[in-house]
Amino acid sequence: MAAETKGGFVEKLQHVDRRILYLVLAVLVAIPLIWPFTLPLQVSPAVYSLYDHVESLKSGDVVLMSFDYSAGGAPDIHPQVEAIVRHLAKKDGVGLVTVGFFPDGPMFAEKVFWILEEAGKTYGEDFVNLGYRAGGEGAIAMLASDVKAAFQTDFRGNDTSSLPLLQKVKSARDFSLIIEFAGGSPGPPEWIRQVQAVYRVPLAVGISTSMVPANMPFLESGQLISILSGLRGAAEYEVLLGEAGKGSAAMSSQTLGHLVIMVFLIVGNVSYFLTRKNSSRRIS
Amino acid sequence: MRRELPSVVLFVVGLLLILERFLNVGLLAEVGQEIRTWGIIVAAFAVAVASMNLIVVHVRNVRQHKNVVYSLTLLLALVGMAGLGIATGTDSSGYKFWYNSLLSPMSSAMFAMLAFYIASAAYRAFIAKNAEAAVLLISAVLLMLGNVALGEMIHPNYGAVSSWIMNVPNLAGQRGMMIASAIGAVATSLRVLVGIDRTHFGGGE
Amino acid sequence: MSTNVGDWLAALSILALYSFLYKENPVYRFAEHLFVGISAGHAIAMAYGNVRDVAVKPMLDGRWVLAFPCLLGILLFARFSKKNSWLARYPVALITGIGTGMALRGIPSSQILAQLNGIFIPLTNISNIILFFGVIGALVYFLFTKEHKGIVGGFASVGKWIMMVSFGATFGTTVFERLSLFIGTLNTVLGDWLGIIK
Amino acid sequence: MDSRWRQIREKGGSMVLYVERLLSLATLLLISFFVFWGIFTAKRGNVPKIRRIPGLEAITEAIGRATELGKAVHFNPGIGDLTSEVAPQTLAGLDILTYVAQTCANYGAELIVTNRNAVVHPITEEIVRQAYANQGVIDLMKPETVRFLSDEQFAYAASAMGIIQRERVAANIMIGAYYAEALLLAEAAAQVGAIQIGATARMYQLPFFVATCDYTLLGDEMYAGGAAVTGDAVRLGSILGQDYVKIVCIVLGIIGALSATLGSTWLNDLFARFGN
Repeated sequence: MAAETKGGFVEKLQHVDRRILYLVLAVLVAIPLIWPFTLPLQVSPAVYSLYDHVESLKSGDVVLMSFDYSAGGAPDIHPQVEAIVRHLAKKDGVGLVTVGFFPDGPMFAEKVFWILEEAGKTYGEDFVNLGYRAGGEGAIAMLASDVKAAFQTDFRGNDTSSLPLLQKVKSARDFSLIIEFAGGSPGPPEWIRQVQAVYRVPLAVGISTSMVPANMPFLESGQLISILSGLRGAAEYEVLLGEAGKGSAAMSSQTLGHLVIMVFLIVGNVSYFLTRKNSSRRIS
Repeated sequence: MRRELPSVVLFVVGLLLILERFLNVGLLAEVGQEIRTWGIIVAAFAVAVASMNLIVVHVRNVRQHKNVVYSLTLLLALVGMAGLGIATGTDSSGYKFWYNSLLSPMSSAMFAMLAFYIASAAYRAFIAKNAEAAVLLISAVLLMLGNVALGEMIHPNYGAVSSWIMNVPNLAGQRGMMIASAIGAVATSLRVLVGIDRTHFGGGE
Repeated sequence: MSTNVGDWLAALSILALYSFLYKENPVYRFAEHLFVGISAGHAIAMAYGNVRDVAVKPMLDGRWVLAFPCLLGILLFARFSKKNSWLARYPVALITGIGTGMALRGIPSSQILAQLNGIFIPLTNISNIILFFGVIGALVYFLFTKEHKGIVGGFASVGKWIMMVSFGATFGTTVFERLSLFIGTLNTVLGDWLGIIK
Repeated sequence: MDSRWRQIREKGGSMVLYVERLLSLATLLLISFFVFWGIFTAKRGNVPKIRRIPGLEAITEAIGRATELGKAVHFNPGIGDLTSEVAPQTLAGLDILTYVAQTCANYGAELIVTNRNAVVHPITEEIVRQAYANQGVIDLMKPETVRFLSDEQFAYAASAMGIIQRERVAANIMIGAYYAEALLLAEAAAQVGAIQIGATARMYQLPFFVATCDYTLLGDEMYAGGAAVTGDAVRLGSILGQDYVKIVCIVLGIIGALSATLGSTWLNDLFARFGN
């Protein structure tokens, strides 16, 4: 009899309504946002490498940032942009050129310019938003070979030959550092084979977390100087910067969210094998 | 003639871009720049065509009185956003307002729903029925512990375990798959370049 | 509670879409069609900006040759007519030619040679040995004209198990990413709108 | 570049050929040679044989089980189209649909094909009708055998889940380009205890197929499966050519690793200098 009721309970466990599972996840992920608890966070060598690179920039250097992600993937990537731009804001005389090969790209670049303006930097002299170009890999190669030919007009309608910052830049070779933020394609492979392989400029990428494993070979081979892994990459950069931001705030929610999914995995597997053992015993 | 000439155009364009990379010839670099400029323009038109497809489908819905309210909503939203962007420029504060208060949050929500689908699938569908799935799920759990601070709670330098898994076995598998699929991609591109494969031209003679 | 209209629109549109998780309903379908329409509208606005900046403006400055790619672009619309949809093949030939050419010129050095160079490593420690035999094993697994028997079978199974670890890594990182997106929407609803996140 | 090449450069005799990219050019030519040679010989008659693919054999077993239980087989060729870069995956799905439809017609099992792409839908209808006609059981094909559900990703997934659970299908076969909606289909089929066979070359979706399906074709294995089922000489020849390139890579890998183990980095330097 005991086996039956145990089987009954386990069977009931398996046919829980999907919406209850959703509710459990939603509540447990929301709680730490309201009452955050801080957890130790190890900073990976790749994040140190990018931080040191930005820290070593001197007045007169120009950084290129490419925004190749959609609004859908932004919450996992955009906090990285805020953290790095906050670091750039502290570097006097360092210029920033932004571009995007996703239609959403330039919209997210515009969202971080207030950080630079607050540090006294001005559009045209210290930062420029070139805007969006369709055509993916072909357009990237076009930008890399001749920036002002690919973008005769910037995102705000100015003539690029009139912007002081852009007079210091002809091709990709004139950038001291390129950081590509990517959520899909075009992404790291396209930038590596059309820009890094040809112009040998230091290339770092800030990508959505699920793309990290597939791009690790590029980091190990030295084709990339750094990979920032989604929201955790932002949290790690914020630790080095000494300023908590969206990345650190989300880590406690991530921890509970992961706990929920791991418990579901374990319960799901245990109840599957229990019912299979019960049912197989019943049949034989 | 309708299938041969486009294939010749495709072959010449592709070959010129390949030669541009391997031959240090000034003329080739200029031709490459021109081809890429034309490519950006045609790719921009291609984006408009994809949206046009949407317009055709939903105008037909409205005409056939099939879910009229929803199709009208879609068409008005499309024309409104495109019109605003073209009229005031996509960098205007008005355009940014609608972008940041409707498009951005909604597209995050559409993808965020996948977190829920993974949770219910974790409960019901991710079962270690065979050895492959078992190895996959075990290494997934080991790495998930490392991605959030749970690992450090179990053992202070748990981080070293998960980063070793990421930097050695994971990297080996990813690198092997990268080489194999790169060879596959080159073979597929070669067949397209010389016109053996023509799926991109669609059906019809 | 925020008084900014933008926060209200953002939060309500998120909740309208999340209602699909409870049950498919008219509010969800309205929000979904609104979203699909706005995204398409945004794509058109950005594409228009490209044609204006890359073709029209330079043409007004004298580069009349750029009228030709515009014509090619317009030919793409021929796809909607049954009779002469073959005209659309010319712009498609240009775009596909560029895509094919860029891939063929870039893949060999960055995704084949540089990666092979990564396994010319001394087999003197356990990590290098796993790295080397993992890559060779994965390559052997993807041989399709050799049966997986004997030495080939052995390498293929080494490759398969190593790839299972790689899939485990992608599985775990996808969970992290999806949670980040959900947390992003919570920041909008609970933070910007309701203001209960400090 | 070592000094000799640099001298030539500096004397104004600019090299037409980028010396540091010689090996990359050689790699491209080598792959072209093997692929076109493979296609050429296959077209002339000696068509290569593809190795055993467990996922393919499982299809016959799954349809057999569905026939015994008197339940339906659900098939979907992915949600991709026929012109974008995922076209090869959709094509492989359609090749394997030919095999699935023939086996279902043979066993008399009930087949349900669902589609998300409006262009792919009529093609699947034609494939299933052709297969049933070849087996002389065209009457087995009902109007609802092949169904177009919706062109919107998640609306398609929601209604496909409904069909899988209402029909309590015994087998769920998903072969093609898949995105996040694959999880919904796999979960619905897992709940009704169906045998699941999945295949996609989208590497971000593959882990979820391995974790949910009984059999999974990994990445390019689906292309080999599609070519094997239809016996398409061009693609089989191309696969043979790619195999030879992989063998060259394996041999180079072994030579490089052995040299490095013995302390010499001649191959690393060769690749680094000429493989840009």
